[in-house]
Amino acid sequence: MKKTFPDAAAALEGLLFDGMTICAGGFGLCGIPERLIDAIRDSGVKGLTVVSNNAGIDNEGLGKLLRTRQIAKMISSYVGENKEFERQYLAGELQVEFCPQGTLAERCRAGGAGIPGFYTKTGVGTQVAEGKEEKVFDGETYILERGIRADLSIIKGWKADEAGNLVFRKTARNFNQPMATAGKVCVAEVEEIVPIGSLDPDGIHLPSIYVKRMIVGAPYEKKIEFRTVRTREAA
Amino acid sequence: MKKTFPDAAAALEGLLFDGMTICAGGFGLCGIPERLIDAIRDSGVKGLTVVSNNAGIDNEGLGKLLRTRQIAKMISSYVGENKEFERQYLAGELQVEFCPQGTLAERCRAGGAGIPGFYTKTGVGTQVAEGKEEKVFDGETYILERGIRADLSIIKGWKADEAGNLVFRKTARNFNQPMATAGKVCVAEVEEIVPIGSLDPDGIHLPSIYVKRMIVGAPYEKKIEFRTVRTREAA
Amino acid sequence: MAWDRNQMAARAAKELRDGYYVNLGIGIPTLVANNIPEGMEVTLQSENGMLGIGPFPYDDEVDPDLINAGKQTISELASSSYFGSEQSFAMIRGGHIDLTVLGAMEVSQDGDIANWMIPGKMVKGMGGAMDLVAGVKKIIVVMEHNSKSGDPKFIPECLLPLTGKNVVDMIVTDLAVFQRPDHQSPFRLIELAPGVSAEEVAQKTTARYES
Amino acid sequence: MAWDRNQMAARAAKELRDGYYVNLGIGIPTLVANNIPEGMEVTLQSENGMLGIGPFPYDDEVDPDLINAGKQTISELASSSYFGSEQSFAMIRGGHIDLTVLGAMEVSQDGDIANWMIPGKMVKGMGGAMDLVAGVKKIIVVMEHNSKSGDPKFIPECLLPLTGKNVVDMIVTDLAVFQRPDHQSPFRLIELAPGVSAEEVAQKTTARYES
Repeated sequence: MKKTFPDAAAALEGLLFDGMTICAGGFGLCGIPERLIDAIRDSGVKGLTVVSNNAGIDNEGLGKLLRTRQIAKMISSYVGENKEFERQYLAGELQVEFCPQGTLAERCRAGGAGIPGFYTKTGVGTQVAEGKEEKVFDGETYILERGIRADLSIIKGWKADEAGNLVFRKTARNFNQPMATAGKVCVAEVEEIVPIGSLDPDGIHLPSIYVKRMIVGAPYEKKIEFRTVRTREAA
Repeated sequence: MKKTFPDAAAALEGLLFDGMTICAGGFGLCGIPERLIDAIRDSGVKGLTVVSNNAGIDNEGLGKLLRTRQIAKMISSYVGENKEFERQYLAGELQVEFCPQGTLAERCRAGGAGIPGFYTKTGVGTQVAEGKEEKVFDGETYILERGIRADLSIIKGWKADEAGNLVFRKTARNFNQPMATAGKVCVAEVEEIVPIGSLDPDGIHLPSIYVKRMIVGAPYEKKIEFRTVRTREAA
Repeated sequence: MAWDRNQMAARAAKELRDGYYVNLGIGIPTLVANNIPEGMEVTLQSENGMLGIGPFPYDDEVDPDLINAGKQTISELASSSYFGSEQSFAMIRGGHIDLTVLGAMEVSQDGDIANWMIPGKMVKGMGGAMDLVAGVKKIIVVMEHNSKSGDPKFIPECLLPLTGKNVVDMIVTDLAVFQRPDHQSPFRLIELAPGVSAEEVAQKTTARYES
Repeated sequence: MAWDRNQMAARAAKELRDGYYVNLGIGIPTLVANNIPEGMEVTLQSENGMLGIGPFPYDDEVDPDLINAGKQTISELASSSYFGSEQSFAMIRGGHIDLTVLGAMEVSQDGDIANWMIPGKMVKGMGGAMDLVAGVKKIIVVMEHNSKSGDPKFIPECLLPLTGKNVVDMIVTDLAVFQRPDHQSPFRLIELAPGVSAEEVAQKTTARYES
């Protein structure tokens, strides 16, 4: 069962349809599935609900799908740094469901783990709690949050072996892990596909069962949102 | 802040009291915190509620604490292969709460993750559902399971660095990961403590935040419950 | 002539598909691993935290840190991965495992299964059985058609405490195979062991099924 | 003379203890990292999935795969570890982080905090702020005592949409420090910036507090 596809369009074939829900990995522009986003843009699929911590920036990441108006709704925790997003949102052309970052991560993990709902203290007494069921455990109030399942997950990894075992690199892991589990199908793009046996079985971040299709997306020109440095003191 | 202690008794000092709840890692005799169990036995603390997938076998693992009658209640998924357990259980001296294995793992992860309750399909329509709240999500019935928090977690790892970052080896990981997060304090025993910087930051299984105290428990004489082998065909 | 244990396992193995991730129970289900068709890639999950179970190890390769859910020593494959119990059951509960093959003491005509409490014996616990039947996409039960005392095991309603309610998709016994397309439909007799007649099966079964 | 931004951060840093795991918000709270007492081990968490945040990288060490929750490039330490967002917030929600220092637009006398919706500006979202205030053991707010237009920010009741209800343990402003021992008690004025009088603080505060 070959999981490796020649390119993003091939890997997404048969998986896209109007009005579908997509879970996308990444935090800001770090660890985002760029090639798959490009292919989704090129496919012209529309009316998408996209579950992603951020919405990219203008013309980067999911910003590309906003620009083409393919996204109808975002479920996110933070959507700053994006003018086109702001315009569509203020014009009422784009629906946005704000979800606390940790609740969002847990909702996707829960969806992928067969848990349709869980209780959390996050958001109690705030707008986030409006319309949600409350329950008291040991004298403390919690709200019920729902697991999220998507039609498709798109993620970005560092290396995968040919079986689909995947590892991430540094903080590019972020939401890729929970998002991968929430989709009926997960498609991954990675920087390198290595032969089976090259990765340490104890060091796999995402076991092969979650990765149904994959492509090598390299070379990547990784974008930095805020480049902050210190200077070396003169010797 | 030194996390390394000279031995198990020292690592547990001040943490044990009668009637406390302890989460213990391990699956069967694989990846069990042997030294810490010995020290708990020697401490004489009693009336324990122990959350552990299994209850050891006669005189191995938690079987040692059963023998000394220090355990009042077990929360487990499977307790076979243990005559002393059977005797105490049938005599009504030992309370047992059976919990499906996956629900047990998730309850401990949930407790450690600040989730007091979650819904699952596991056990719906069985004895496990008795007395539990039911809820319908999208036409399917689920039951509410509670997160578990303990006074203490005891786990067994392979290697730790001096900061308390920990890695496990093969299937000895099992319940050690979720159990570690569920306790107010987690004490780990490992086979080796290595200098900071020796472990790959991308390969840490249990980040240092969870490990408050640790000891080197080596050398270990690891017990096997069912030794199964194949024979090499003659050349 | 009724199927023997290995033939029952071989029949269950016919339900495997290339690329499947599968969890096998203890007993006859374990034998399914020996019947994976040549050239088909099937990955076996062990609920104590492993994907890609290899064969039993050679004597000098036995590793106490490497066991299956039955606590037997096993080996790893080049494609194996390890993870914690919470992740293992997230996979199972989340519907990521394609197929499980399990033994049972009773299956009801509505797909209920009982396989964790043996009457008259001490309760040892359900282990991961309840999680598997609740979470895995397709549930195949492999069991003798009748108990040692001759009582039917595919029956109108389970008498023993349930492991799962309305969860079984297929039943393979030593005499026949029953299947249903979904959890709303009744089981249908779809196959007979060689030399076994539909009448014999009907006589030895109290469950209602279509034929 | 009121405290400047760095002095406010230094005051908050006095609440650090050896071995603490800490999450620092954006703005003044970030400056707390520069004020960790010599010889004290404090591990900084970044909610995008890292423990052990190092300093900003040298120019030739910048790595796009290594950023903090503010999306700034950072460096790692020998003791660092990486994990997914679900694990990161399991830590936060589960009460494993000892302390967080956050900015705020308003704090109420009952410990409510508002810091995610700026009036008249587009809503950008709460990010991880609601998770932090709900989960971390001790919540310290560092903020100017009054807004640019002179309005008190420590007030009887928040006017802006809340980030968390009854969650704040300590408030450090440019004028004073308020603290409460638990979430049932009122705040108490425990410290004044040099040259600031209790009367001045009283005058510039509408929240009820003990002094």
